[in-house]
Amino acid sequence: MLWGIPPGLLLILGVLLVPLLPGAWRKAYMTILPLAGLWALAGAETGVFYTFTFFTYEIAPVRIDGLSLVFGYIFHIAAILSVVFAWHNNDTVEQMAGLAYAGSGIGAVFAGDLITLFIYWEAMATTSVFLIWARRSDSAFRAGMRYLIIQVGSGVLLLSGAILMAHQTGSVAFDKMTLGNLATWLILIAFGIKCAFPFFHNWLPDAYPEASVTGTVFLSAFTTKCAVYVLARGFPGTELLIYVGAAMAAFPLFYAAIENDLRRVLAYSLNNQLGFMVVGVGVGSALAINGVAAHAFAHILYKSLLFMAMGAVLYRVGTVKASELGGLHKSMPLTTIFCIIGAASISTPLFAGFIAKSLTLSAAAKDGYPVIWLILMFASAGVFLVSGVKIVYFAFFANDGGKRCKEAPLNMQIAMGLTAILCVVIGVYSPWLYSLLPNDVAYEPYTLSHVINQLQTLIFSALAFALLIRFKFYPPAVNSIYLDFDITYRKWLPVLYKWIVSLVSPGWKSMLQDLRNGLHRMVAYMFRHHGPEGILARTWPTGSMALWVALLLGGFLLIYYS
Amino acid sequence: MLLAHLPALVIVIPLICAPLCVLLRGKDWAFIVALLATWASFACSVLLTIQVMKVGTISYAMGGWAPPYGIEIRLDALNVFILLIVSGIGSVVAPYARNSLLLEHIEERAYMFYCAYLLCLCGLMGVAVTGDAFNLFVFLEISSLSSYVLIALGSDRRALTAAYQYLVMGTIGATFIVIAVGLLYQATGTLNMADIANRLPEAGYTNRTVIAAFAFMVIGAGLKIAIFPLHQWLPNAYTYAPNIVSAFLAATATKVSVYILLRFVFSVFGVEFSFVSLPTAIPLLVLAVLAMFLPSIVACFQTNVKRVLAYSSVAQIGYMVLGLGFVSVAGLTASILHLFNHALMKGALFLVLGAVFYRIGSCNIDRMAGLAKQMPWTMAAFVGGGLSLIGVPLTAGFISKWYLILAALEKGWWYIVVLIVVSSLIAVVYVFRVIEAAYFRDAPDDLVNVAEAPISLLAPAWILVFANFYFGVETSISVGIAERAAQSLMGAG
Amino acid sequence: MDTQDFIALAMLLPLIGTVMIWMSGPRPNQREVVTVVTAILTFLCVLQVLPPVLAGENPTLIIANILPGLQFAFVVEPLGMMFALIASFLWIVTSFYAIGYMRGHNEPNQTRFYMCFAIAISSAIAVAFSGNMLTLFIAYEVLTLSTYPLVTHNQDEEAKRAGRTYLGILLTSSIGLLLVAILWTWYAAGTLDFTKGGILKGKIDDGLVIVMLFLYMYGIGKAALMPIHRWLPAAMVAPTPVSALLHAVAVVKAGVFTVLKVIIYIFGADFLTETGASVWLMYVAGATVLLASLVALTKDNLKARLAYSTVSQLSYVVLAGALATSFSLVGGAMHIVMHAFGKITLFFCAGAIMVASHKTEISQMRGLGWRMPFTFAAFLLGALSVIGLPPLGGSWSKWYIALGAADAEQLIFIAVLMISSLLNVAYLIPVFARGFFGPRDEERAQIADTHHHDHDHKSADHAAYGSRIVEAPLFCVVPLWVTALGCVALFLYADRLYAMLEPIVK
Amino acid sequence: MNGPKHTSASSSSGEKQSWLDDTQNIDKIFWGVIFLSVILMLLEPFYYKKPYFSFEGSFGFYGWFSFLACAGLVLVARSLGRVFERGEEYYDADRNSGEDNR
Repeated sequence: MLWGIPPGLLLILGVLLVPLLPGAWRKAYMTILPLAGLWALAGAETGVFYTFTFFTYEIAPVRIDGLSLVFGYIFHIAAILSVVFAWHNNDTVEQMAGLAYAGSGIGAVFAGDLITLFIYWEAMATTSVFLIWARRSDSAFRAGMRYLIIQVGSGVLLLSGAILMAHQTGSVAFDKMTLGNLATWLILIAFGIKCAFPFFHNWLPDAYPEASVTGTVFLSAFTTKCAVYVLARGFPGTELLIYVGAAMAAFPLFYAAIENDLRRVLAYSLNNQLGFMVVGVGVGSALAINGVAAHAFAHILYKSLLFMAMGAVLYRVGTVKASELGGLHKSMPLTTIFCIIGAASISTPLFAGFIAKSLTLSAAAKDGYPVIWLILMFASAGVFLVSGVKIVYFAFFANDGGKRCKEAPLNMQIAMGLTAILCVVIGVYSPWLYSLLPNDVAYEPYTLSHVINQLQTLIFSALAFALLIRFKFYPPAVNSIYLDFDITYRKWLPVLYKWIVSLVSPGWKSMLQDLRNGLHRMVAYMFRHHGPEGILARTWPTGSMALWVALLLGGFLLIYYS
Repeated sequence: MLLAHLPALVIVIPLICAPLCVLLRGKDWAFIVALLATWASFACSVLLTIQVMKVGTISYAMGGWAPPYGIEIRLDALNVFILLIVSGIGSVVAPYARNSLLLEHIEERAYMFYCAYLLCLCGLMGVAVTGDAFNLFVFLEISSLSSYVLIALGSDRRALTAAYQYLVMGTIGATFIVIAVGLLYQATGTLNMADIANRLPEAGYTNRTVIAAFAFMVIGAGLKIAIFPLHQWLPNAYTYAPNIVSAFLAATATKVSVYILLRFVFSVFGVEFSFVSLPTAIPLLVLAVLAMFLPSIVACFQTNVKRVLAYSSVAQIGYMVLGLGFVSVAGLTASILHLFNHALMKGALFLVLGAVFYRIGSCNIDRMAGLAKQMPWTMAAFVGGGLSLIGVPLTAGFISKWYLILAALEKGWWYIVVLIVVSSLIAVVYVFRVIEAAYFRDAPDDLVNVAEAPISLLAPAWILVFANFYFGVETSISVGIAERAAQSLMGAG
Repeated sequence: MDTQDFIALAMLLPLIGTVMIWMSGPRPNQREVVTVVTAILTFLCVLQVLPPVLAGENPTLIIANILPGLQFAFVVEPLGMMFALIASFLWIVTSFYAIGYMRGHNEPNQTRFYMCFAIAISSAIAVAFSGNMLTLFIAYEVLTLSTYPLVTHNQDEEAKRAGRTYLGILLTSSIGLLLVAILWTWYAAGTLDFTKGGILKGKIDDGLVIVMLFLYMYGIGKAALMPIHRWLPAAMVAPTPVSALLHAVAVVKAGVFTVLKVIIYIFGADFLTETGASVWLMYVAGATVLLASLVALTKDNLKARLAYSTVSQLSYVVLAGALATSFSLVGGAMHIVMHAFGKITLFFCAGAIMVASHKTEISQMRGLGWRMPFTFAAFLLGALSVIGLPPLGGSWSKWYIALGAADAEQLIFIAVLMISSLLNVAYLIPVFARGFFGPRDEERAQIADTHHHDHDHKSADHAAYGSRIVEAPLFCVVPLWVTALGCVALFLYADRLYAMLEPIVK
Repeated sequence: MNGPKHTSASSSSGEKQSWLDDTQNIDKIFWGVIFLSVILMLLEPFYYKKPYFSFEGSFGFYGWFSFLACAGLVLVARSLGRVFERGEEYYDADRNSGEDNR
């Protein structure tokens, strides 16, 4: 580890220097920092490091093993690529947030105990939200707040789980867990929120499209993949996850198919890809876990590439709404090519996604889940349609919206180019990625049948798209949004809250008013009798004083003699 | 052997010095005589207290005639405590007289004041020391008559009517007392209080004469104490009297009257008669509770701060009667303790108001606005006394409330506890009204350049304020004596 | 000098300072030097008491015997030590801050302000060191009274009304309920000394424990349990240094500190859990936590929002007390420290904003972050600590309170704590986020023109905001960073705090 | 694919014409896709497939399943879209600007 600084923390601490450096130096520094981290990690041994006792808990800040290493590598790579993509950006806050966020993600991956995990977990939430706010629009601000609350919500669930765990076992070690008690359930839900499980997923398509051009690229890499990692670490082989994952793989596609905002389309398809990984975690076999790791690795790359391409479009055109784009291949030919490579990388042979995804699919098939396998097949065809073909088509071809602009800035081209190269290299030379995987499993992706079958899948998906477009069955891109589960907390909950307030508030206010009035009345009443002119404060004539004496004496005598 | 005659000396000194003031005429000479006389009696009281605490009850036969035929001076813990209060307050107040009187336009009649003052002191102390029922009446009249004079000295014209009312009511009260004494004499054939106490059981608890005597005594003393609703003479008398007189009377006169009630009800008639055979406790408790509330609320609405304090006195008397009504050692301890503590706090507050009046010629709450800036020491003393009046811990007022509430808890009467607490809160209101005005309002335009009160006024006030704090922290003396007095009254000591 | 003298000195020094401040009233510089020097010396004195306390001793100072068996006495135990330390340390910081604030605002009556402040600190330390319930009560009341002039500092109608609410609720509750509870305790137990394991066990009826606890908890009005919390928002009319130190730290913490003291040393945690008398209190505290947060959400005035946040956070400690397990009690005690540092930072920021830009409403603060980056960044740290996020102190106290809830088998209160965290996010973070990311109103139009078209609009924005930094005076900004960094330090060194506090439950 | 027809009319005359601007080329792509599909189906008998599930082994499973999946996905999504579609300002409708902080 570099200078004895744990991975992750290197980036986080390194961030503190960023605001002190002038422009160009700063960019160089920001690029070198994750590079240095990657270099340090490459030479790292496996094991648990820096352990110490805090309170009564054994803290293991760094645990390096096969699984964490894969994620560590790809997170560093993603950080480098994202930084390059953001070279043109001079927003200090965004720069710092991006690096710190990457660092938190890396830190979380190497966390060996729940407390460390919780710390990085929350750090991811708090740093990443800046990338959304950096868009500096009202809607970005609101989306950021929603995002933050949900992310922190995941954090506090994790905290609750960890607390219960500590309460039950006295230990906060982060190892494989089994469902069955409240603690592990809470932890699973915490992971599930960041992993965008169905009904917890809305933060993803809500926030990512609202983030800044460069922010989304950062965002797409870390949070969800980190969640996949912790699931793979904590809950491998949990059957429930298979069904959850299958649902996740399928339903976001329907939204992706009709959504207008192309970055939202990507967000939904990201959600769908997570489903594949969750299924892999649920299957839990060595092959499946390998699939999860490989898929996460590849997915970070190609999803970054797609988000970069859309980011470039947003940066140049100012919008990524399908209804307003089209024909950009003339203005942005390179971006178009990179985007196509990104789309191809989802599952085309010779590209990264192909060699990764098939691991999961065959793991599911091997363990005998036919329905799940069918769903995954459906999802894998569908995702190519919506996140590959649809994106490329609507952004760069389709109906020429008449928008003309410059090609993406050079740094973006470099970033996209590098990512594209990585996608291809990994796809062409599969052993390289496979050698990084945590488990030793012999798997050969490039069999004839596999390649042909995959090509069939892709081409028939494209055929379907072509036919649908040609015969105008494909829903046209229009300016609109589609209701998702987030209506519960964006619409219904506020309405319910307002309704309750409108019920309670008048009563409460009138109660306070009554109280105040009552108090005033009481004082007024007292004043009538006790005020300077009141009966009790007036100077009585001597005679009536004497009368009172007599009365009292009489009274006493009466009592005594009776 | 002067020490042996201390019990007599303590009242004889002011008695002799009173005419001396008139004879000397000069206001400075009269002042010096009065000052020396009060201090001498205070010294005697202190010595007596020490003696009593050491050897127990002292009996002194006036002129050598042995009781029950001669006049007996009888001193137990309660007597010396009262003695201590009266002479103590007297000697703190006396030096104040010089300056306070100056402003109230009676300096040419100053010797008259000192004479009346000494007579009043003598009378009050006489009540406290005598063991003879009729004598007690005589001393009471001495003090009352002189206090009418003192009140009438007030610069406000209304002082005269107030004094007149006080005279009428006081006379009624005194008459009731003398009627009671007469009836007792009829029933027992003696005037010595200890003797009466001994012979009463023979006369029988159902004897109508004795019961009538008891009723007259309670009402008579109650009138002098200003038990609600017999308090009507008090607010005016205290308000319009010269400030020094208000301070002196508020701190002593009512206390002595409470002593009379205690002495007769507990020692002479006895607990058995007063509370077991007759239902005295309940009416007293009811009156006490009313007193704790109604005058307190009235005090909240008053604009003249002296009047606020006067009504507050009526309320505080409620506490004393309440403790008495518990008919327990704890209750009596609280009652007697409050007697002492209330003398300290009210004395202090009235002295402070004297200082205020000296500078701004008014005790109106609006005139006192913003005064804390100009007269910081004076108002600080007011705050000190006020805190004690509320019953804030570390002040004397807290200790008496502490015992009062403990007594109520001992009885299991938690609702009384609630009432005590609530009435304390009302005290917070009227005290803070004044503090708020003095500290947080701006002074009226014509009063922005008021000087601090002279040291001769401040020193006595601060001595009493200090006493309030001292007896709030170091309670062994006050609580010690009060406990012993209570035990002896309940017949346990 | 031995430890006793330092205990006395810690309380006397501020009083001596008060007199000296009064004497140097006409010379502001001298007056403020006196304040700062007194504050530093006081802290050093308190610090001198620390080593014996850490060594497990209970240094004792008896001033007087008020009643037989009842002394005016000071006994220092870890809980009190901790409270005295934060109160006296933060006084130093606040003194500097107050100089910047009061001058920046041209406040009148500054001498009275500094005097009352010193008295309040003295009494806060006295509360911390109190050896029995009566001594504590006295110091508690002095604290109330000495802060009244600070609340009504502005002397206008609003301030007076607030002052009446303040004094009305605090005095009524303390005299009407707390004092009764104390008397009752004295009557039942014959002592008021703070004793490990409590003094009431076996002394009163199990059924009456609830009544007694009620008297204590609502008697301690400073703990601001709903529905007697109104005085706290009312007190916000005071100058911000007052809100910061007194109504985020000294006064309110004196309240919850007393709650813990009562539960640990009067009732005894075991006694409470055996009788189950504190279950209702958990629910009341839990409800206060949530309701106050919901109210805070609706407040646009920054100080009002922070005030309600304080109400909510105070109930964390009360909840911790009500749970009465060893973890929760230590957690509650830690929360006193954690929240003190977090909330004082937030109030400092609110005051700095007020001084620099005269803004009090959150909706006016859009884009202000670019002009006051240091203030707003510190605000974020304070807010995160209050929310309970790492790497800031607030997370540890929350951890232990929740652990206590798990120990007490009251899992619902873990949920309460966590929901509260989310609500905290919802009402604290927008202040910060708006400040940095919402465009300022007057510049909106200008941005709207360039937005989406100007390819370098980011840097253009940056230039528009960044070039005009108008921070609060250094006297304001440095203190608020000291406390903000304190939040971070508390996260890293929380285990030492824990070790110091652990004896209170052992 | 109706897009280019409109754009060719509206795009500025000076701009370099893209290959795709010609409608005929679009048609070429369309037919190319169909051609590829047919080819891939024709390959079916010529390679060895090791199916995990029986249905996987059916003729051209990957092809027709993907086609149906995609067509079904879009058609279902389209009808769902009609139900769930709202204006872009849907969530902002009852928000008065500036005041709230959430």
